[in-house]
Amino acid sequence: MKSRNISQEVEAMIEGPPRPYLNYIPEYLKESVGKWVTHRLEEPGLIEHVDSEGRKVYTVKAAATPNGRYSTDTIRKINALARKYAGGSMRFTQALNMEFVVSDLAKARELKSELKKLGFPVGGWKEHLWSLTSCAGYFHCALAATDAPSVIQRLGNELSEYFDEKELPAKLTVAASGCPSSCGGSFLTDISINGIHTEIPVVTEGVKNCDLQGTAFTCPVGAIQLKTLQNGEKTIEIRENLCIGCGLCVGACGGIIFKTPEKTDGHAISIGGKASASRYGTTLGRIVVPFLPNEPPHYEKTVKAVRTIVDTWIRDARKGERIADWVDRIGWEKFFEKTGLPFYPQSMDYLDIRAITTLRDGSGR
Amino acid sequence: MKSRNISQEVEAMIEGPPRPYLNYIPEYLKESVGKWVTHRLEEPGLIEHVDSEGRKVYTVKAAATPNGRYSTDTIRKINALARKYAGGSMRFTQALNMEFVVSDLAKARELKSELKKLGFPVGGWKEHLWSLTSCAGYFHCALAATDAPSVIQRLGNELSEYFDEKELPAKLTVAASGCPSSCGGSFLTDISINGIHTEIPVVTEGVKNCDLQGTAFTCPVGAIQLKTLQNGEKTIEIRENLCIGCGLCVGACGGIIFKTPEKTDGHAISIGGKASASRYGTTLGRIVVPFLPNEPPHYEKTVKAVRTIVDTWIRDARKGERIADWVDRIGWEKFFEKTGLPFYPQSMDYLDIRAITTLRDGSGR
Amino acid sequence: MTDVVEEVAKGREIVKEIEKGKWPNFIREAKKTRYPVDLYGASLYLKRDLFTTGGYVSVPGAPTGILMRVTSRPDIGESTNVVRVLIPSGNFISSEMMDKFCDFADKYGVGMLHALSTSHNVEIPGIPKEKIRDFVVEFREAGLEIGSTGDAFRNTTTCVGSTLCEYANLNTMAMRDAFYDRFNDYAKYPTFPHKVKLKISGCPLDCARSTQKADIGVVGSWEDTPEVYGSGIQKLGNEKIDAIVNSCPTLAISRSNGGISIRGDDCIQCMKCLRKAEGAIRPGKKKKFLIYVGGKLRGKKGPLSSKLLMKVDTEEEVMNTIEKIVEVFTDHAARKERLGDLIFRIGMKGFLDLMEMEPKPLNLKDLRTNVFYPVSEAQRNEIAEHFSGGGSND
Amino acid sequence: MTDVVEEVAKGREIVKEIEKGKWPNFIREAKKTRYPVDLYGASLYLKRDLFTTGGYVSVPGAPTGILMRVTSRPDIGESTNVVRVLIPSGNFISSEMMDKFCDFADKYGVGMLHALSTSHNVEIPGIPKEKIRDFVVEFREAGLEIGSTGDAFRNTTTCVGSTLCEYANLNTMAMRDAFYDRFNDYAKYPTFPHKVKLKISGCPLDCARSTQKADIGVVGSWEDTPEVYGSGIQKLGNEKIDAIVNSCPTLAISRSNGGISIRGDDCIQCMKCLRKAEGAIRPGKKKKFLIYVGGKLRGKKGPLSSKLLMKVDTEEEVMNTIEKIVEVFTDHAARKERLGDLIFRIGMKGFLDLMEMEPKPLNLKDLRTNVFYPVSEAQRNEIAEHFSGGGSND
Ligand code: SRM
Ligand code: SRM
Ligand code: SRM
Ligand code: SRM
Ligand code: SF4
Ligand code: SF4
Ligand code: SF4
Ligand code: SF4
Ligand code: SF4
Ligand code: SF4
Ligand code: SF4
Ligand code: SF4
Repeated sequence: MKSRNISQEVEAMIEGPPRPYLNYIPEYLKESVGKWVTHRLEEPGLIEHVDSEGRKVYTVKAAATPNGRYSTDTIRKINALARKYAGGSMRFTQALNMEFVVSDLAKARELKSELKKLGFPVGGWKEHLWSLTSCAGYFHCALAATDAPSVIQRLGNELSEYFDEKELPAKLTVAASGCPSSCGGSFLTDISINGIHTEIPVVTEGVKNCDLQGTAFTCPVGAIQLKTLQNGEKTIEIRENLCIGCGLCVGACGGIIFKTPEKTDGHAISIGGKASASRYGTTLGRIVVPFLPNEPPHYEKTVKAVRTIVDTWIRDARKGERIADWVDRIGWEKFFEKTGLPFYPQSMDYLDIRAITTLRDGSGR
Repeated sequence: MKSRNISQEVEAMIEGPPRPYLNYIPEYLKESVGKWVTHRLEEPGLIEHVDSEGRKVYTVKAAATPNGRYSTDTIRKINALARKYAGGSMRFTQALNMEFVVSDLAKARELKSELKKLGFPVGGWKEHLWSLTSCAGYFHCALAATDAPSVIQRLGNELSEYFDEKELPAKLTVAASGCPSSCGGSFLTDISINGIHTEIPVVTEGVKNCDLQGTAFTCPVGAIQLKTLQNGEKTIEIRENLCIGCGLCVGACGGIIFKTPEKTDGHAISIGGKASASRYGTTLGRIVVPFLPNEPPHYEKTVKAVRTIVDTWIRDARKGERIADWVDRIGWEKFFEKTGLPFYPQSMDYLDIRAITTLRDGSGR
Repeated sequence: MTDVVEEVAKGREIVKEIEKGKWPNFIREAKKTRYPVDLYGASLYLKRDLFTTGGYVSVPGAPTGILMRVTSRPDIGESTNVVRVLIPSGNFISSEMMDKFCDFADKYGVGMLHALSTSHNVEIPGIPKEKIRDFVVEFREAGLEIGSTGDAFRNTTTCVGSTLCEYANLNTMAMRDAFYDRFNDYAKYPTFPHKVKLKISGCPLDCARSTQKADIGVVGSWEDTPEVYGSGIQKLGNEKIDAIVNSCPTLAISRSNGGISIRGDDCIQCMKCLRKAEGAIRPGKKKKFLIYVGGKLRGKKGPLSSKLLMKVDTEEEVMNTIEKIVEVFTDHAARKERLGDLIFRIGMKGFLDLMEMEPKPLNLKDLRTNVFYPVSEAQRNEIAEHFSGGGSND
Repeated sequence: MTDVVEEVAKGREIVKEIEKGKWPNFIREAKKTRYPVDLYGASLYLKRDLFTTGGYVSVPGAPTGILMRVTSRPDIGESTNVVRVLIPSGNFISSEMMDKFCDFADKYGVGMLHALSTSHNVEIPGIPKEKIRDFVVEFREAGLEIGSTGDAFRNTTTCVGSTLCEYANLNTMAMRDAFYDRFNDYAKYPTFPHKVKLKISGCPLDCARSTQKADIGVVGSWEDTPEVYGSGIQKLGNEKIDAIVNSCPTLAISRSNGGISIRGDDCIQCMKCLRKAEGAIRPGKKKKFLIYVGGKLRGKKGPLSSKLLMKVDTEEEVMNTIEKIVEVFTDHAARKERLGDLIFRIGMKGFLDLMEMEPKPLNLKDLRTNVFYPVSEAQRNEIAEHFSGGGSND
C-alpha cells in the first residue's frame, strides 16, 4: 500500500464511535438479541416482536422531518418520551424515521399517542408509505440544483394519509436529493427526485480566488483544464463537450457559476428503485420525467407528476407489487400509456455505446 | 439517398425469386391458407392441422444433414416422395429440416416410414430435439476456425434418440458455426458451437497478390493499416492491440495467415440462446466453455461438454423449461455447480465498459 | 510418402470416421458426388481451412449470386465455386423445380445440392469458373434466378405463416412476394454499405428469428385482447384452464364463468396462453406489424440484438418504413457496417433522429438511470405546459 | 426596497407556505432555532443555492468530521459550519447521549440537530469557525467523537440485525463495533483516493442498502436449506401454504405431508418464503457472509451497481477481505475515484486480478456473448485436461 502521510498531532486521538452497542440499547432488549423468532404488525406503526423464549417487545415508528433537522427543543421532548417509554434509548431507522423499543403494548400505545401529539405520525410498515427523505439541499449544501427538503415537505403533506391510514398495493419509499450526488438515497426508492443542472457552468473573474488545481480535481470527467493566460495569470477552462453539468466545480469554487440556475436547474423523477441483495439484485430508479422546474413553495408540477404515478400504481398494481414489480409486469410502454406521462428522449440511450463512452453529446441532445 | 452506379448490362434482368407462392404449395393447401384454427402432435414428427372448416392436413418433419448438403441422387429420391405423398411440393423449415404437407394421415404415416428407410429420422417437435444445423465450415468456406459440419455430425449421432424417441424437458436446438460470423445461427440455439481463432494473423510475402485496400476494408475494427515500405512497395500492417482475431482478413487475402491454427483455432460453447419477439426479447447464447480444441473425427471433448450440459438439464430442469429458462431460474452459479463445468475468466466482463470500448485487451486477457 | 499423399491418406481415415453414425450424414452424401472430399479430409487432418475467396466474377445477368472459392492446395483440390439460387416463399419447392435444380447440379456442378442454406437459398456448388456464364444463361432461360450475395438485400426469409400455422397474424409468404414485387432492385444490385437482411415472422414466437438474424425484422402481432374462441376453453377441463391462467406473465387472465377472461390492456402478446389452449385462444383481431431493426449475429464486439422500431397497421406502412430505413442506412453507414453496427455507433436516439421519428417507450427495454443530460428551453416549456395545474394539499 | 430587503421579504413568503401542512416540518423546527432561515428563504426566492464550501479547517483531534459552509450572500446570512458526530451502532442513542448532543448544539451551534443524516451520523450545524477548536476539545472530553468527512472511511451503517430482527444471519451491530475495533484508522485519517463507505445488512432484504449505497457491502445469508420450523407451517392453513409454495422463484418449495419441503440446492436466499411464513420458515443454519463491491449512487455516467465479490464463512474473512480491498483501492484508484469507478474503469476481471482472486460465476449477473477473446496456451491445456475422456457413440 502507498505510504500514508499522517501528522503527529492527529495520531494520538479518536477511538471511533461509542461502543459496544449493548451499552446503548434498552436493558430489556439485551436478553433477546439473536433470539427473535417472529414479528407481527399490531397496528399502524406498531410491531410486536417475539423471541424464542416468548419474550415480547413492541417497536413504534414515527415519521421524520424531510431532512432530519430538528430544534433541540423538539429533540429534548422526544428524548423525554424515550426515557419514559423506551428504556432510555431510541434509534433512527435506515430511512431516518424514529423508532422506539417498548417493553409492553399498553406503554407502546401511550407512546404512540404522545408522538402524535408532538406532531409525528406513527405508521409506515407493510403496505404503506414507509419513508420520505431528503438531503440537505439549499438548506445546507453547496451543490444543490433543487431544494430537496421543501419538495419532500410538499410530498409529505400530499401523501401523509398513506403513512398510517390508507393502504397501498405495497411498500412505498420516496426520496429526494438536491443534485446527482444523490445523498438523499434517490434512485433507490420507489419514487426518487433528483436535482439536476442542465447548463454548463461558466468561469468568472472570481476564479482567481480558488485553488485551481483542487477545483480541476473535483471534476469527475476531466473537463476542467488549467490554462496560463498571456499575462502569465493562471485560470481554468471548461471543455463544454466533456462537461456533464454535475456542478461539483461550482460547489468547490465560488468563481465558477451557473448563469441562469433559476431557469436551468430543476429536478428529474425516477421510479422503481429498490435495494436487494438476492440474486436479482438492486434495481435502480429509471428516469420517467427528465425535468421539472423549481417552483417553491408548492411545486405543483412535481406534486402532479408524483400523484399521477402513485394514483396509477394504486389503480393498476396487484396486491404486493412495488412500483418496480408493477412496471416489470406491465412494461414501460404500458406505464407511459396508463399514466399518460409524456415520453421524452432523455429517457433513451440507456446502455447504448455512446451513452457510456461519450458524454453530454451521447445523452439525448 | 446516394446515387447508385449500376451498369447498363445488368439493368435489364432478374425478377427475383419465383412467385406468387401459391404456385408452389400443394393444391389441397390453398383453400386453408389463413384459416387454420388448431394443430396437434399426432406422433413424433407428425402434426395434424385443422382449419376452420374442419379440413385437415398432416405435416411430416424429417431431419437434415448437418450442413444441408445432399447428392442429387438423394434429393431425387426425396423429391419422388414429395411427388407421391405431398402434392408435388416440399419445403425446408427455418432450421433446414425437410417438411412435407400430406392430405391424409395414412399417407403421412407411409411417407414417414419411407423417409426413415432413406435414412432420415422423422421427429423433432414439442419436447424433443428440434434441429441440428451447421454452416459450411471447412467444407466450403474460407473463414472457418472449426469444421462446424463434422462437429454437428458427431452431436447428431450422440443426441439422435431425442429427435424421435426420448423426451426432453423442452425444445432443444443445436447449431454450429465455423467462425464468429455465426452463419449457422449459433448464439440463437439452446446449445451453440462457435469456431474461434485465438491468435492474431500475420502478414506474409503473399500479401502482394491481394487487393490491399479491399483487405483493409474487411477488418471490422480498423486494425489493418496500409503502409509503404522504403523500397516504395505497398503492404499492410496489423495493429495487434486492436485486432480481435475475427479472421475476416485471412479469408479475404491468401497472404494473411494464422500461424498455428491447428493449435489456436477451436470452438466455444454457448448456451441458452432463444429467439422471441415478445416483450422479453431474444436471449443470446452465453459462453460457458470458452475454448475446445479441434479434434476430428470424434471431438470427444466437445461431445463430453455438450452431454454434460444436456444431461444436467434433463436431470434438473422442470417440465417445459428450455435451457435458457432453466438457467434463468437456477442462476449461473448453480449452473456451473450442477454441471461441474470449470469456469474461465473469458466468460467475464460482459458489459463492463472495457469489454465494450476497448478491444482485445478488455476481453479477459 | 510425399506430404500430399500422406495428407490425403490421413484425411481419408478421418473422413471415414465422420461417415459413421445414424444421423443423416453429409459425408455419405458428398461421396456420392464429385465434391473434392480429399481436400476436405486434408483440411481436417491439417486442422486448417484450405479455402480462400477466389476473387470476383462479373457475369451479365448475375450481379449477385456467385461465390468464388479456390483452395490454397490446388494439388489436392481446386475450386468449388457456388451459385446461390432464389427459391419461392416459405421454402416451398415444387417437384418440377427440384428436378431442375438437380439437373443443373449434375450438368454444371458436382452433382450436389446445398438444400438449404441457413438463409434459405438453395446452392449449387462446384461450378468451374469458365462454365459460370453458360450456367447463368441457361438457368435464367429455365425461369430460375440466382442472387443473394454481396452488399445487397440477401434473401428475405419467412416462417410458414398463414399457409400452415394458426398463430399467423400476417401472411408472411405473401408479404415476401410483395417485398420482391416492390423492392427487387434492393436484392438485385449490391450497392449498399454491407449486406442487408429482412426476415418475417407471422407471430411473436418468431420462428424466422427475424429479431436477431435480420437487419430488419417484421413480426405479425395484435393489440387488442386475445380471442377466447367459442366454448373450447371450458372443454379443456379445470387443470388445463388453471395452467393457462398461471401461464400469463402479466396476470392478464382470470377465471370467469367456468372459462377465462382476459384483460386486453395488460396483454403483451407473449403467446403463452395460446400455446397452452389448443386452439381455444387465438390472436387478437386488431393486427399490428412490429418492425425491428439492427439484429445481427456478428457484431464487432459480439452479436447485437435488434430494437423494436415501431408498430404499424398496414403492409404499406411496413414497406414504406423499409424504404426509409434503407435510405438512412445507405446514406449513413460506413463501408462494411451493418445496420446494427450503425445503430450501435450512433445510438438508438441518433438513429431515430435520422429516421425523423420521435423516440417512444417501445424503442427501449429499459429507461436510463443516468441523470446527466441536457434539456433544451423548448423542452422545459413543453414540460411546464404538460404538468401545469397540479393541486396543493395542505 | 433594496434588493436584499426584497429578497428576504419574498423568501419569507415562500417559507411561510412551506411551513404549512401536516407532515413533520423542518421549517417549523428551524424557526425554533438560530438557523438563518432568511438565507434559506432568499435562496428559494432566487432559485439559486447560496452556499459554497468554506475551505478546509484543520483542528487537532479532528482530522475528519468538520464541514465548512459559507454563503455567497453574507449580507443575509454567513456560515453554517457543521460537525458530524459518530453515534453507536444501529443508531441507538441513549437518552444521556442525546441530552449531550442537545447541550452542545445549544452552546456551540444554533440550537439545531441534524438527526439523522442519510449516512446515519448526527450533525450539529451552525458552529462558528472560531469556536470549532473549543467545541472539539470539550466534545471529546465528554467522551464523544466526530468524524466521517473527507477521503476516509465514512460512517459504517448497519440495519438493526440480531438486535431486533429474526431474519438476521449476522449480528450487524456487533460487526460494526468489531470493524471500528480493528480498522478505526481507516475512519480516522482521510488518506484515501476518495471517500469509502461500508454498510452491513443482516439478510438479503438489505435494509442497509449495502449493495448500492456502499463501496463495500456485507450481507448476512446462508447456503443450506431454509429451516422449516416446527409445525408452524401447518397452522398457517392451506391457502397460505399455497402462497408460500408459489412465492418461490426457483420452484424450490413443494407441498409434502400437509406442510412443505424445500430443496436447499435450489434456494437462492431470496427471502420470499420467509416473509410469508410468519416465523414458520427461518434462514438456513450454514451462514455465509456476502461481500459486495463498488456500489455508488453518483457514477460519472450515472449510478453504479455493486458486484458480488465473494461469499465467506467467518467475520475474520470479512475483515481480511476489507483490508485487501482497501489496499487495492488505495494503490490503484485515481484521485477522487470511488471503488465503483475503479472497477468500472478496469473491469471486474481487472479488479479480481488486483485482488489476486480467480473469477467465479458469482461475480457476474450474466455471462458474455461476445466470442472475441484470447486463450492462452496454458488454458488450452487446462481445458483439454478437464474434458478428456469423452465417449463416442456411433
Ligand atoms: C427498521 C429498518 C431497518 C433499520 O435498521 O433501520 C427495517 C427493518 C425491517 N425491514 Fe426493511 N427496514 C428498514 C429499511 C429498509 C430499506 C431501506 C430503506 O427503506 O431506506 C430496505 C431496502 C430498500 C427497499 O425497500 O428497496 C428494506 C427492505 C425490506 C424488505 C424488502 C422489501 C421488498 O419489497 O423487497 C422487507 C420485507 C418486506 O417488506 O416484506 C423488509 C422488512 C423489514 C422488517 C419490517 C421485517 C418485516 O417483514 O416486517 C424489519 C423489521 C425490523 C424490526 O423488527 O424492527 N425490509 N428495509 C428500516 C426502516 C426504515 C424506515 O424507517 O422506513
Ligand atoms: C416449421 C417452423 C417454421 C418454418 O416455417 O420453418 C416452425 C413452426 C412452428 N413453430 Fe417454431 N418453427 C420453426 C422454427 C422455429 C425457430 C427457429 C429455429 O428453430 O431455428 C424458433 C425460434 C428459435 C427458438 O426456438 O428460440 C421457433 C420458435 C417457436 C416457439 C417458441 C419456443 C420457445 O420456447 O420460446 C414455439 C412455441 C412452442 O414450442 O411451444 C414454436 C412453435 C411452432 C409450431 C410448432 C407451433 C406449435 O406450438 O406447435 C409451429 C408449427 C407450424 C406448423 O404448424 O407447421 N416455434 N420456431 C420451423 C421449424 C424448424 C425446425 O425444423 O425445427
Ligand atoms: C451459406 C451460409 C452458411 C450455410 O452453410 O448455410 C453462409 C456462408 C457464408 N457466410 Fe454467412 N452464410 C449464411 C448465413 C448467414 C447467417 C444466418 C442467416 O442469414 O440467417 C448469418 C448471421 C445473421 C447475420 O447476418 O447476422 C451470416 C453471417 C455472416 C457474416 C457476418 C456479417 C456481419 O457483418 O455481421 C459474414 C461475414 C461478412 O459478410 O463479411 C458471412 C459470410 C459468409 C461467407 C460468405 C464467408 C465468406 O466471406 O467467405 C460464407 C460462405 C461460405 C461458403 O463458402 O459456402 N456470413 N451468414 C448461409 C447462407 C447464406 C445465404 O444467403 O443463403
Ligand atoms: C449530510 C448528507 C445529506 C443529508 O442530508 O443527510 C450529505 C451531504 C453532502 N454530501 Fe453526500 N451526504 C450524505 C450522504 C450521502 C449518500 C447516502 C449514504 O451515504 O447513504 C450518498 C450516496 C451514496 C454514495 O456514497 O454513493 C452521498 C453521495 C455524495 C457524493 C457522491 C460521491 C461520489 O463520488 O460518488 C458527494 C460528492 C463528493 O463527495 O464529491 C457528496 C457530497 C456531499 C456534500 C459534502 C457536498 C459538498 O461537497 O459540499 C454534502 C454536504 C451537505 C451539507 O452541507 O450539509 N455526497 N452522500 C449525508 C450524510 C453524510 C454522512 O456521512 O453523515
Ligand atoms: S445530494 Fe447534492 S444537494 Fe443534496 S446534500 Fe448531496 S451534494 Fe448536496
Ligand atoms: S460541472 Fe461537473 S463535469 Fe462540468 S466542469 Fe464542473 S465538475 Fe466538470
Ligand atoms: S460461420 Fe464462418 S465458417 Fe461458417 S460459413 Fe459463416 S463465415 Fe464460413
Ligand atoms: S483478424 Fe479480424 S480484426 Fe484482426 S486484422 Fe484481421 S480482420 Fe482485422
Ligand atoms: S412465427 Fe408464429 S406464425 Fe410463424 S410459424 Fe412460428 S408460430 Fe406460426
Ligand atoms: S398472450 Fe401472453 S400476455 Fe397475452 S393474455 Fe396470453 S399469456 Fe397473457
Ligand atoms: S436486512 Fe434483514 S436482518 Fe437486517 S433489519 Fe432488514 S430484514 Fe432484518
Ligand atoms: S428463500 Fe427464496 S429461493 Fe429460498 S426457498 Fe425461500 S422462496 Fe425459495
